[in-house]
Amino acid sequence: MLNTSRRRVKTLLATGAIAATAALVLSGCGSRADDATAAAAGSSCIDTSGDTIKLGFLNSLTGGMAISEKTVSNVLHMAADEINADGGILGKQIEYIQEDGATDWPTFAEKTEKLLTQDCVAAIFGGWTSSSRKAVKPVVEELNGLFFYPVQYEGLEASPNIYYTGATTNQQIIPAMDFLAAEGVKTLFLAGSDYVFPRTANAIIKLYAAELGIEIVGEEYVPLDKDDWTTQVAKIAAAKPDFVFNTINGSSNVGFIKAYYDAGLTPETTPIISVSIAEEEAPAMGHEVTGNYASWNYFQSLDTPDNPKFIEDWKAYPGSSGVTSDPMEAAYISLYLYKALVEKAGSFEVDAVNAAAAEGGITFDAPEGTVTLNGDNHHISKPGHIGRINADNQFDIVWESDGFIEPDPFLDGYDWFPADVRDALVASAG
Amino acid sequence: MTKFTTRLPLIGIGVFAVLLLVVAPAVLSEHWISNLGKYCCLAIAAVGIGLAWGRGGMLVMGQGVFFGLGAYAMAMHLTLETAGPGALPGFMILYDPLAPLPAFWEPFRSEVFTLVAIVLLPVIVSAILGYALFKRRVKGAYFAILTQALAVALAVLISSTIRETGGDTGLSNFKYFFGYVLNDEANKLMVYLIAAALLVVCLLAVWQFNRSRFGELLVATRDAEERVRFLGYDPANIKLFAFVVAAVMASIGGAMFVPIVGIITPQEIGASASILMIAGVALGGRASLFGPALGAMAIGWGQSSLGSSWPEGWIYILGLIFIFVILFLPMGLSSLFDRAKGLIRRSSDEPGPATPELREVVK
Amino acid sequence: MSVPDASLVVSDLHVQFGAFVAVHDVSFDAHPGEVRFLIGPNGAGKTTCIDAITGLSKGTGTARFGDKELLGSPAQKIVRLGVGRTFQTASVFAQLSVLQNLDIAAGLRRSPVSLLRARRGVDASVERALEETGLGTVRDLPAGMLSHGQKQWLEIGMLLVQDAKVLLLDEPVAGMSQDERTATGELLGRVAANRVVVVVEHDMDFMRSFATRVTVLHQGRVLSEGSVAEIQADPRVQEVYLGTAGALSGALAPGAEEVD
Amino acid sequence: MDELLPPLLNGTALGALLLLAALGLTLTFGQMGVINMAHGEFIMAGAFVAYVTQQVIPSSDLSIPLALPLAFVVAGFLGLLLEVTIIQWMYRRPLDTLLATVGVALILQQAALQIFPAQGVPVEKPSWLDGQIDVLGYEWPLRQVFTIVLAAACVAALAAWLKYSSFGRRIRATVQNRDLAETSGVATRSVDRITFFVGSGLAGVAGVAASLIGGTNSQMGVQYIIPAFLVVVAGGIGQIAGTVIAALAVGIAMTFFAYWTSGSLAQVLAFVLVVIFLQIRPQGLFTVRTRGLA
Repeated sequence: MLNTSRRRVKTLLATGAIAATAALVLSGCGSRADDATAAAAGSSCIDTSGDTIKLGFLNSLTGGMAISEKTVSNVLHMAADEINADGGILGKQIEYIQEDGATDWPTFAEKTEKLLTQDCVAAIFGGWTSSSRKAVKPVVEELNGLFFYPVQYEGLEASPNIYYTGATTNQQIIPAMDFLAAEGVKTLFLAGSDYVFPRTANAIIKLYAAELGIEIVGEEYVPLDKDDWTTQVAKIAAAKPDFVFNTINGSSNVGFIKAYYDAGLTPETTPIISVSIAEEEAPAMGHEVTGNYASWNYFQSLDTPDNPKFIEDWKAYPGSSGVTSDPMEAAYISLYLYKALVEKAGSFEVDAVNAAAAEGGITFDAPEGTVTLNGDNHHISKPGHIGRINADNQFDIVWESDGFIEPDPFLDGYDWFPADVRDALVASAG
Repeated sequence: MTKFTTRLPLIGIGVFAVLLLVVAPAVLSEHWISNLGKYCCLAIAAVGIGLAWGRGGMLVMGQGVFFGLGAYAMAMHLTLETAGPGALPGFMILYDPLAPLPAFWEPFRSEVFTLVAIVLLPVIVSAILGYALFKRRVKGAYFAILTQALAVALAVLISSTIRETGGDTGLSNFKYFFGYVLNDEANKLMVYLIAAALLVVCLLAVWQFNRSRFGELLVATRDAEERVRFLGYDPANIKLFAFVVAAVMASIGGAMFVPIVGIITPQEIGASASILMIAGVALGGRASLFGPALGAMAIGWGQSSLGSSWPEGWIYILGLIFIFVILFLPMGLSSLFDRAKGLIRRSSDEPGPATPELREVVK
Repeated sequence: MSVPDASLVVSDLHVQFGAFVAVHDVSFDAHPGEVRFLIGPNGAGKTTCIDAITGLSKGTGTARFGDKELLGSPAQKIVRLGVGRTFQTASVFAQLSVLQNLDIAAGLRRSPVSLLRARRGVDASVERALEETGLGTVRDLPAGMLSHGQKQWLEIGMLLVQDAKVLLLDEPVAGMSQDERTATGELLGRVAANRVVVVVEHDMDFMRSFATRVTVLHQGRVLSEGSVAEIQADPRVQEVYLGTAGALSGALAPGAEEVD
Repeated sequence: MDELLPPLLNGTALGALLLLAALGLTLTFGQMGVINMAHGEFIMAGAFVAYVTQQVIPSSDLSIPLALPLAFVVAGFLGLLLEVTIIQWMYRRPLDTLLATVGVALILQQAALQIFPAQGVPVEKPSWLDGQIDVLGYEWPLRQVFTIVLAAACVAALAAWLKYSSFGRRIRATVQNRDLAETSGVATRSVDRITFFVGSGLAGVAGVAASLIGGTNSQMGVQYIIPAFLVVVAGGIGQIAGTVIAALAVGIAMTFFAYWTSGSLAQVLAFVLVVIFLQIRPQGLFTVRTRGLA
């Protein structure tokens, strides 16, 4: 209790010292926004000296998104094993480092940085939610790394450091709308989870629906983690649309389908077309989902030359869920696409890989067919398919697009998409 | 008490400051500096939780709300700075390219306003909330559940207002930090040093609170609120002050989190994030000076390292930390330290005035 | 009788919990210089009276300290008017030292800013209270380690440093040894010189030794009032005590009533 | 009426589900003061029991009625295990039970994720719950009626048990004065255990109901825990009548908000309203006078 005044001075001194340190650093050597010497992109530390090459897999193995992402992680392992058995990439065995994104977006950013700077991986594969991709994007751009993203998404994005092997909107949403138009649908109800993909998809759907002469008779959103859809389904029942466009994601779909079935709405009177229900998700909904539709590029039931082997290998793979689905197929593609890119470039260096991509002509005989990489926007061409869920929770193909659809993330080829919006988006993305 | 023991905390803060500000930048890689910066931000929030919960007895389960206020204030400024003068942030364009910037964004173009808001916003919100709750004598589990519910409500609100806040995807892709290019090693180090320095300042502030009469009063209120009332104080005001200070610290932590991590989403402020902030405080020792900060850093480190090598195991470990620490070490690891000190003192035959075993177990 | 400025005057105090009337139109007064006792069997409403006066329970009627009405104010305001109390189970801050306990009590009129500074030195009022209560030797001990009697003294000491003008003491000698009781009684006599002291008590010996005036409560009503000799002679009082606990001097189980 | 009837009925069903989720908490939180954050995971356990039962007995007409008592017992034993291993050491510091059980919740979630298919499992409803009944022109799904009937049955059984059984008297004695009950010969330890068993068992029953309404997966418990606690707090701690009214009020209010605004805003508004309500009545709808806001 004594000597207090002297101690107080010391407190002040300590505080002052810290403030001074901070100020010193502030006035230090970092570059300012107006400096001409903007920081150079991080230099790569990829180690190609040995007979292995390190790759990073980044999926949520814990937390809420583990529900979906565990399968993606597993199929990446399978693809790596296959490639290794087949001699590896440029003769080097893949040594993968599996990281857990833990359903936490800052963790995705942290792990990306760790994989690129600590583990010096040549490329990273994974992510599921748009949030996880948006967390990774600035990091790979800054460190000049490579990220392969395997899930259909809302489009309107391009990055020199990201390759998108899932569908962009013109490969899933727009084919679904074309299918609805062909079916003679006049009225449409939009139901989605309350986050960026459904909101963006529905914004695009509304624009295209106006073009196709389809009337939107309702639009409802429920938070991602909520199962209760009864109120919204009652609204659908009251609106009596020809079709429901379902952009719900995750297990909330189960609540939606059950409430829908309960309300006496059937695929005969008011079918649903979904963009997030695949072979993985359908079983959890039992028979109540049977007869409804889904729009994907890949279905397990697709009759292509390479699909049977893929299904067979996957069923035999340890930890397999027993069914194949679009996002996991896209993840499978991503690793092979990377292999093709590296082999064309003859190098693991990011700039060399990107240069090889820009040259064009990179293809892969995927389970969904032979896909081609678009060197400009880093997306791949994909066939559009509409499947109808049968009693085995598999999909009967009822419609397919006229050949493979070229990826068009900014919807350049669609005049109904407002040019000013596109320009502004491209500007802000750049 | 001897001179040495009263000075021990200050010496500790000094050593801690040197470690964070001098040693760490010298020995750690850029990646670990950035991680350490993130832990510092969580530790700043934890120091506040230690004050409110450990010393004040208020189990603040919704610190994500204040963390989010600071983080979003900062993120909105950085987003606007990145977009450039007069421009709309990219994510807003799609939904309505012609609509103007939402009114509440506009002032965040200003650097000064942003800095003031980071401090003032949590003060206003926590003062209103705390005044309402404490005056009605809401405490204990009620307080914990209500604050947690508010964190969930805010997270859902942000998720659903996509054009206004970026929604579930949050705000990210910041290029500049108050004029400095974020993609620059020296600037990153600067941002880290600011966060670390702020942590040290928060520790000093809490150290001063704890030794002040206010600190004694706060502990007294925690242990016997009615008695304090019958000494003529309004316990609501005492708790309110600690709650507001904790809120400001959470907000500062959130604000620094944004430039270091590069993204803020509603998930960082929701229920599980808010609970995770508590985990570190419980582990380190809720009522001690260093416990909350070191505990938060330990949890962050565990997430980074163990979460990498054994993700499923890390969740189990995290769960077991909650259970075992609360069950066997309610005062956290710092109580082990106290016990060890007691042993040393006893072995040197110098009975102190208040040996640890005489302390009452926390209620 | 004229009412001095520093007296406590309670009239028609009425406290009700739901349908249960705990205190029924009780009136009494207390003046500086006397040690005023409230006694009565279990459930008589003694503690409830104190609770109502100090703002812990809601009561109707009036309770004036000088010209200030106490009923209806929040507890902390009543304390600031100079009315302090102790509790049946001594409630001190167990983890804080005796000195810190007293210092908190003394801090009542400090400015908020000064609260943010560390304590330097010891207030004169705290020193006086330490001396008066004889706690000087244990000043640095955590209050939780004090004996039961010492805790009660500490509570009284906390009222003294606040310079409370009205001391409402709830069973201050329960559980004390005979020596401690005597010491407490003498302490009360000293502090009562210029303060109002009201003691709620079960211990009849203690009452006989130190009370100047006594009010007997029974089932929420005033049964009798007067000097110790007067109430001992009152047949109604004898009946109540004989009917319940056997004898007026019999030890009534302390602490079994009105636990809140 | 046309406009208001569907949300009113849907809201009642949602309220009944919330009530089922919260009913166990009126025992464990209300009567015992334990803040069990793993209650949501006990609900999840009940849902998985429904699934496993269905794997053994494929006919959902039989398996669901059978799953109800099974889920009660399984969740009850989980609760008992929790009480014996962790909770019993912490009755004197109830706030800490909140944090310890958060750890339990994390572990149970991760275990469920690893034991069962990550995407979740299907639980088929009995065929006798197919279809709707006509209420003034609104086709009210039978499944919603079932939730309401189940909740009503649970409330009635619990209330009768607490009121008329000798065990109920022992619980009340223990709650009101633990020491006195102990000295009067009530074995408070076994009272604690049985109370916790029943409270957790009710979560299991809620889980079966939830498995018929939404997805059955490792994350399903999370969405129930906060609303359930809010319902108990708003109802007045330990008060079954208050919990019933609060659950229905929150369910109906949430549904109307969802009807008029959006699903997200409904949740925000419902939470904020409960917080405001507790400003006005911090003790909840009903209250036992002797208990403070501990």
